[in-house]
Amino acid sequence: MAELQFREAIREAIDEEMSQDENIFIMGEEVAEYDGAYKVTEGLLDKYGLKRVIDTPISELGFAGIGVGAAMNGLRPIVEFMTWNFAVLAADQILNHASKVKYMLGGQVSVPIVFRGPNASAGQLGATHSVAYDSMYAQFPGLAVIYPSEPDDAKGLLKSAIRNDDPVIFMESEQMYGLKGEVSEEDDYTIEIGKAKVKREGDDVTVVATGKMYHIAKQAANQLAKDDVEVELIDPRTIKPFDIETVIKSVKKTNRCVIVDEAHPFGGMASEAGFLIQREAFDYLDAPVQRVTLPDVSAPFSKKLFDLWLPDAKQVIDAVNAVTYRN
Amino acid sequence: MAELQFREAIREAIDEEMSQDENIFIMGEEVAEYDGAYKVTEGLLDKYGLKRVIDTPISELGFAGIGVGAAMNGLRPIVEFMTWNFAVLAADQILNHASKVKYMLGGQVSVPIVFRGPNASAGQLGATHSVAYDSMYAQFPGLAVIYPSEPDDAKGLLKSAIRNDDPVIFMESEQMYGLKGEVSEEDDYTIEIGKAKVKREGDDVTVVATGKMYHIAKQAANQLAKDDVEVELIDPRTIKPFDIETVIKSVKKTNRCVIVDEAHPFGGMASEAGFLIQREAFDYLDAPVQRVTLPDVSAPFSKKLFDLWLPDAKQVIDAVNAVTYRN
Amino acid sequence: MAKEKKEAIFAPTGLKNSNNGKIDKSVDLPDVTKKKHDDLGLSDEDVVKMFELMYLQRRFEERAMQMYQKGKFGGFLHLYIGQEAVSTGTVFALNDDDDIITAYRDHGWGLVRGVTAKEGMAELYGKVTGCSKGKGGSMHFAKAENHFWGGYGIVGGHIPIGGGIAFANKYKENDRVTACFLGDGAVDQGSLHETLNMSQLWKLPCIYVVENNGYSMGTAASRHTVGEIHERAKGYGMKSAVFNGMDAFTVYENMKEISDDVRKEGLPYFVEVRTYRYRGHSMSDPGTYRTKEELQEYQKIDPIERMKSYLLDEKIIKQDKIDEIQDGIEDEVLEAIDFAEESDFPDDDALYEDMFTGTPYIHDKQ
Amino acid sequence: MAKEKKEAIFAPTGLKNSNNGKIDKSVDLPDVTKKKHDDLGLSDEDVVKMFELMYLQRRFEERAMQMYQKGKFGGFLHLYIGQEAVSTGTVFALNDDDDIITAYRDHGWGLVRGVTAKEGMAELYGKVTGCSKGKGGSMHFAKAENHFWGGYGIVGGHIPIGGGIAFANKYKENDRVTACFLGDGAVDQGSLHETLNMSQLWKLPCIYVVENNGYSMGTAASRHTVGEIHERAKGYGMKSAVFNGMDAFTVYENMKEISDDVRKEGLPYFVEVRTYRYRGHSMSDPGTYRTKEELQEYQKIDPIERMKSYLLDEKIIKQDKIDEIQDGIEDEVLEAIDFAEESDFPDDDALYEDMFTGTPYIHDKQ
Ligand SMILES: Cc1ncc(C[n+]2csc(CCOP(=O)(O)OP(=O)(O)O)c2C)c(N)n1
Ligand SMILES: Cc1ncc(C[n+]2csc(CCOP(=O)(O)OP(=O)(O)O)c2C)c(N)n1
Ligand SMILES: [Mg+2]
Ligand SMILES: [Mg+2]
Repeated sequence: MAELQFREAIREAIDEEMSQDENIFIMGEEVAEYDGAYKVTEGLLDKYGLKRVIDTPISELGFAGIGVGAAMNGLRPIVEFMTWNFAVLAADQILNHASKVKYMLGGQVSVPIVFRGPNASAGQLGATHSVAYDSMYAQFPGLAVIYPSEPDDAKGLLKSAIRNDDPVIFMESEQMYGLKGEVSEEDDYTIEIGKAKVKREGDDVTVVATGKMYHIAKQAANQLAKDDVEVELIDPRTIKPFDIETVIKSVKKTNRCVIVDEAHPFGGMASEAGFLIQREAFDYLDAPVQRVTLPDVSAPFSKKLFDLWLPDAKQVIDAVNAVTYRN
Repeated sequence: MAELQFREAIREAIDEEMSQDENIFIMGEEVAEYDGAYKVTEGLLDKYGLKRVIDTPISELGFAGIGVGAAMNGLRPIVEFMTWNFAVLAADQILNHASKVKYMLGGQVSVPIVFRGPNASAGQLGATHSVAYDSMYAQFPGLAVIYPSEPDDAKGLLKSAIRNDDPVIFMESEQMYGLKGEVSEEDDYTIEIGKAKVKREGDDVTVVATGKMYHIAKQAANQLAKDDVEVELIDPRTIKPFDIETVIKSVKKTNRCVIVDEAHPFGGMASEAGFLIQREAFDYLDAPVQRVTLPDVSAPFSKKLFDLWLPDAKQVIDAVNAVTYRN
Repeated sequence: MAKEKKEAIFAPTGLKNSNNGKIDKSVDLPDVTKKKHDDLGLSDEDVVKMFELMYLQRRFEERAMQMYQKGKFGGFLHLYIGQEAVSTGTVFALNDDDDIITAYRDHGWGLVRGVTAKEGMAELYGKVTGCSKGKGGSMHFAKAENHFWGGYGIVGGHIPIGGGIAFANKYKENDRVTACFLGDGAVDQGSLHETLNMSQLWKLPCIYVVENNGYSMGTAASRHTVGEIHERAKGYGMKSAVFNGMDAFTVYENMKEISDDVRKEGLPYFVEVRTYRYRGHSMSDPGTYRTKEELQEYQKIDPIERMKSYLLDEKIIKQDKIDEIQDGIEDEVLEAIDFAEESDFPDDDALYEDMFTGTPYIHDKQ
Repeated sequence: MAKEKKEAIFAPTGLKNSNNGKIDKSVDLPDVTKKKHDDLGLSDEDVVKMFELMYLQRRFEERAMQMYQKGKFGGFLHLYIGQEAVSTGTVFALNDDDDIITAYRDHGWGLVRGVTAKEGMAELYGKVTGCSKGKGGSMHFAKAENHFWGGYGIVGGHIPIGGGIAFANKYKENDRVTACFLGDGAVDQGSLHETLNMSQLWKLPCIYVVENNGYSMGTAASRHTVGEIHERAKGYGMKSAVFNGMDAFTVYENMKEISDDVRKEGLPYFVEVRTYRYRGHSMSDPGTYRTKEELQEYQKIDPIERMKSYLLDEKIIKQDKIDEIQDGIEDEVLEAIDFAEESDFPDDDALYEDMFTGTPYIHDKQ
C-alpha cells in the first residue's frame, strides 16, 4: 500500500489509463498548462503532450458536447469540470445527449466518457459554488454516478470509470484533494462500479455515507463507540448503481439506519436509500430510517452560518440516538 | 363553475393577472404571433400587444436569464419553455441564479418570476422530449414547484404563482391541455401554494399522485372501488412545498400508501414522500410504502415500448394490492 | 437627450402585425451555379442518381405524411420537402466516410446516407426493423456505419457533438471531414457560439452548415436572429459562405470546394445555405405566419423539377426513363410501407436494451 | 490532397510550451485619450474624486489581501488591482441611476457605487454588517439601491441578467442605461451569444463591456478565444468599440460617448476594454503563465500613478493634498478593518432568512 493524497490517487488512475490507451484524452479548464485548478492533472501535459491534455475555454456546454461527439466517434474522453456547479451549464449535453444517444439511436453508438470534477461545497464559496449534484444526475437513466470518499476508492473506481463503455459522472471534493490514505499498489487496480463497502462493522446501527460525509460519519462512529454504540458504516461509493443489497443486509442485522447526505433534503440519495430500505426491510426496522442532510437553504458565505449549514458529527450522533431511542 | 380546458384555465390565469398588473409580461418561443406552440397563449398578443407578449429566439439560457434580470429590476415575467426538456439548457439561470440571487445578495433583490411549460412525456416523442423534471427542481432550495392535474388547480395555482414574490416552477402537460374540468368562477380565484387536496376519500389506502399520474391513479381508484377497496386519493398539486401533513394525516387513517410518480425512480417525489412517510408515520404503517414510477430507462419511441414504459392503472392496482396484501 | 416616447416593443413584428399584410421574403436566394454537370465533374449517371435520390426523399415523405394522417404512427413528423437539394448536393460532394450529423428534420439525410426506405419507414412506425430499431422515430434516423450520426431533437444540442466528431477525426488524423447541419433557429443557441470558437481555436475539420429555410417554427429568420447568418463567422475569423440551396448543383459545387478546403487546411467553415420548407414545421402547424404567395414562389423553383428539366434539356435521359425511375421509386416507397406495416414491434425486453454498451444497470428494476 | 502529417494539437500553446520562453503580450493597449479633463467636461473636483476612488479601491484590496493572508476570513478573494481605471471612468460617465452588474471580481465596482469600505470589509469577513449581510462574501458585493446589482460567480451567468435589467428599463421607459461587465474568459460562454442576439433584436439599452485583462485564470486570451474580442459584435451588426482601460480619462470619454449613444438610440453596444490584473486570478494562483516582465510593463503605466502625476502636473492639487487624501483613505480602510473585526456574525436564524421575499418555505426543516 502506498500513502497517496486523494488528488494523487485520481492522477494515478488517469495516468495509468492514458498510458495504456491512446484514445483516452483529458480536457477541461486549466487542466494542461496550469496543471489543473486543484493540481489533479499536474504533470500530465508534460507526459502526454498537447494532443491529449487540452485546455478549454470556459464553455462547459460546448466542450462537454465535443466530448460526447468524440466519444461517439471512437475516443474515450475524460472531461474535467472545474466544479460540478459549473457543469449545470453542460446539463443538456449530459442529460439529453450523453445519457440518451445510444438508446435513441437504437444502440448504434456508444458514449464512453467520464465527466469528473469536484462536487458539493468547499468551504465558504457561497451559494453558487456549493451544491452537491450527485443525486441530481442519479435521477436520470443511463448515467453511473460515483462519489468516493477515500483515495483507494477513488483510484480503483476512476480506472473502472475510464474503462466503462458508457457515460460516468465521477465526483470528487476540493476539500478532500489533500486527504491522504492508503492506496492499493496492486497492478492495474480496479474496483467494480456499484459495490458499496462496509468500512466499519457494528451491530447497533447502520450508517450510510459517502464523499465528504463519510468522514463526518466516521467521526460520529468513533465518538459513539466510546458510548458503546457500534456503528456499521457503509460507504456506497457509487450513488448509482446504488448497492442497496449491501445496505439491506446490514439493516437486517442492525435494524436501524441513518443516512448522511451532503445534498439538500428533497430527493437526495438519503431519501432514495431510505425509501428502498423501508420497502425492502420493513419488518426488520426497529425505528424509522433517519437522515442527516443540508438544510433546504442555499450555502451562506459567512463562516458561522456555513458551519451551521454543513452537516456535522453531532447531527449524525443525534440521528443515531434517535433511531436507537437513546435520547 | 365553468367547464374549461386545461389550456384555457392557464390562459385565464395569465390573462386575469396581466390585466391587473402592467409589470407582468410573458415571453417564450412562439408565444406571440403563433399563439403558442400548444395554443396556451392564444389571443394574448392581440389583447396585450407586442410589449407584453414576446416571441423569443431559441435561446433558453438567454431568455431565462433576461427574465431573471427583468424580475430583479421590477417586472414580473412569465417565461414559457416550449417544454421542460428544453429548459435543461436554462438550468444555470434557474438553479444558480433565480433561486440563489436573493440569498447571496443578503436579501437585496427579489426574483418574482414564473417559469412554466409542459413537463414529462407527451406520447411518442422519444428520449429527449419525455422527462419529468419536477423532482429535479424540487431538490434545490428557493424554488416552488407546482404540477397540477386539473384545470381548476391549474388556474388557482398559476394565479398564486404569478403573484408570488419568489421564483416558481409551474409545470403542465401537453397531453392534458385539452382536458376539460370544472373551474371556479369565483372572482379572483387563487389557491394557496403548498396545499395538497384530498380528491377522493377512502379508508383503505392512501394514493398520492399529481399531474398526468393523478388521472391514472383515479382510474385505478375507480377500478378498485368495484372491488370494495376505497382509495383516499391525494393530489399534492405542488411538489414543493410538499404538503406532507395532509399525506401523513391520511396515512394515519389508512395505514397504507402508494405513490405514483411520472419520474424515473431515483430520488423522485415518490422517494421523498415515501421517506417522509416512513419517518413520520412509522408506527401507523401496516405495509411498506410502495411506489409506481417510470422504469429507469429513457423514453422509447415505439408505441408498444412507450406504453410499457409509462405507468398505468394496472401498476397502481398491483401496488395497492401489495400494500393491502390482497395479492 | 430625452427621446420621443413610444410604447416599447421587443420582438420584431411578423405577418400578423405587419401593416400591409406582406413581409419581406424570408430568405433571399443567391444565384445558382451556371456550370453544367460535366464542368462540375459529375457524370451523367451522377446526375441521374441525384435525381433519384431527391425523388426518393420527396416520395418517401409524401407517403409518410399520408400514413401519419391515417394514424398509422405517432410522434412528431418534420418534413424535409423542399430542401432535398441540400442533402443531395452534399452527399455527392463529400467522401462516403466523411461524417454527417443533423437535427430532427432528418429523413432526407438518412435516405441519402443509406437508410433504406424500408428502414426509414419502419422507424417511423416504431418497428424493430427501423434504422434505430424503433427506439428513435422520426427525429432519430441514423446510420452510424455509413457515417451518418443521426438526427437530434434538442435544437442546437448536436452542434458541439458535430464538433466532437471532427475532433476525433483530427485526433485520429484520418482526413475525414465532418458536416454538421443545423436550422436557422439553432443559430440562436449558445452552443453554436461555443462550438465555433473552439472549432476555430482548435482547428477542427468541421463544416457548420445552417440550412436557412426561412423559419424557425412560426418565426421568420429576421424575427429571431439579427443580421445575415453567414456573417456570424466574422467574429471568429472563420471562413464562411452563403449559397443557394434550391439547386443540387450549386450545393454540390460549393460543398465540394468547402470540404476540399477544410480537408486541406484543417480549419472549420461556417456556411449558410438558403432554402425553403414547403410543409409546416411539423404536422400540426397551421402555417399562418407566411403567405401562400411566398410558398408558391419557392415551389416554382422546386429542386426536383429543376433537375428533371435539366435531365431532359441536356438529353441525359428521356421522359420514359424518368417515368420509369419515378415508378420504381414509388414502388420502393410503397414496399417500404408494406414492410413497415408487416414488421414486428420490438419485444418487451427491448425496453431495457440499448441503454448500455457495457454492464447494464437499471435502478430498482421491478 | 494528402496533407503532411504531424501530431494533432488542439489548444494553442502558452508560456510553458512556447519555444522562446516568451509569449506575445496578452493584451495590446490602444492609445489613451489626448484630451485634458476640462476638454472632457470633468471639473477639478471630479479628477480629485476619481483619484480618491481609485486609491480607495487599491488600498481596500491591498489591506484585504493582508487580512486574508492572516487568515481573518475565508473563501475566494479575486483582486481588481490594476483595473481600477475601468470602474472609475465608468461611474463618472454613467448616470447614478444607470445600472451596473459584473462578475466576481467586484470589490472595485462595489466601492465606486457606494458600498462603503466598512460594508465591503465586513462582507469579506462574513459579518452581518456587510453589504450582503455576510451571505455573499467577496464574490457577491452589491448595492441594489444604488443600481449596482452585484457580483456573480458563475462565469457568464450574469450576462443575460444584465440584458434583463436593460429589458426592464426599456419596458418602464425610464431612460436608464445598463452596463454589464464581464471578463475575457466569459466571452466564450454561450450566454453571451444568446444575449447579444436578443439585445440587438430587441433593441435593449445595454452596454456589454469585456474587461479584457489578458487572462482567464491561467489562460491567455489568445489561448481561449479567437480573433479580436470586440469584433464579435460584427456578427450581430452591433456597434462596438475597443479602448485602453489603464487610463480613467480614456474610459470616461469612451463610456460617456457610448452611454449617450445607447440612451439616445436605444440600441446595445459591445465594448472591449483592454486592461491588466496585477495579482493572481485568486489568492492561490502561482502565476506561472505569464512573465514578470509582462506584469512590470503594465505596472509601469499604473492608472493610479498616472492620475497622481496628472493632478500634480496640471497643478490641480499639490503633493501635500495627495498625501492627505492617501492618509485619509488609509485610515478609512483601517477603520473598515476594525469595523469588520468588531461586527457580529449573523444570528443563527439568519441561515434561514433572505431566501424568500414572500412566504418562506424550507423543506423538511428539522
Ligand atoms: C432546445 C430546444 N428548444 C425548443 C425546441 C422546440 N423546437 C423544435 S424545432 C424548433 C424550430 C427550429 O427551427 P430551425 O432550427 O430553423 O429548424 P427547421 O425546423 O427550420 O428545420 C423548435 C422551437 C427544441 N426541440 N429544442
Ligand atoms: C461557469 C464557470 N466556469 C468556470 C468557473 C471557474 N472560474 C472562475 S473565474 C474563471 C476565469 C474567468 O476569467 P475572466 O472571465 O477573464 O475574468 P477575470 O478573472 O480575468 O476577471 C474561471 C475559469 C466559474 N466560476 N464559472
Ligand atoms: Mg428553419
Ligand atoms: Mg480575464
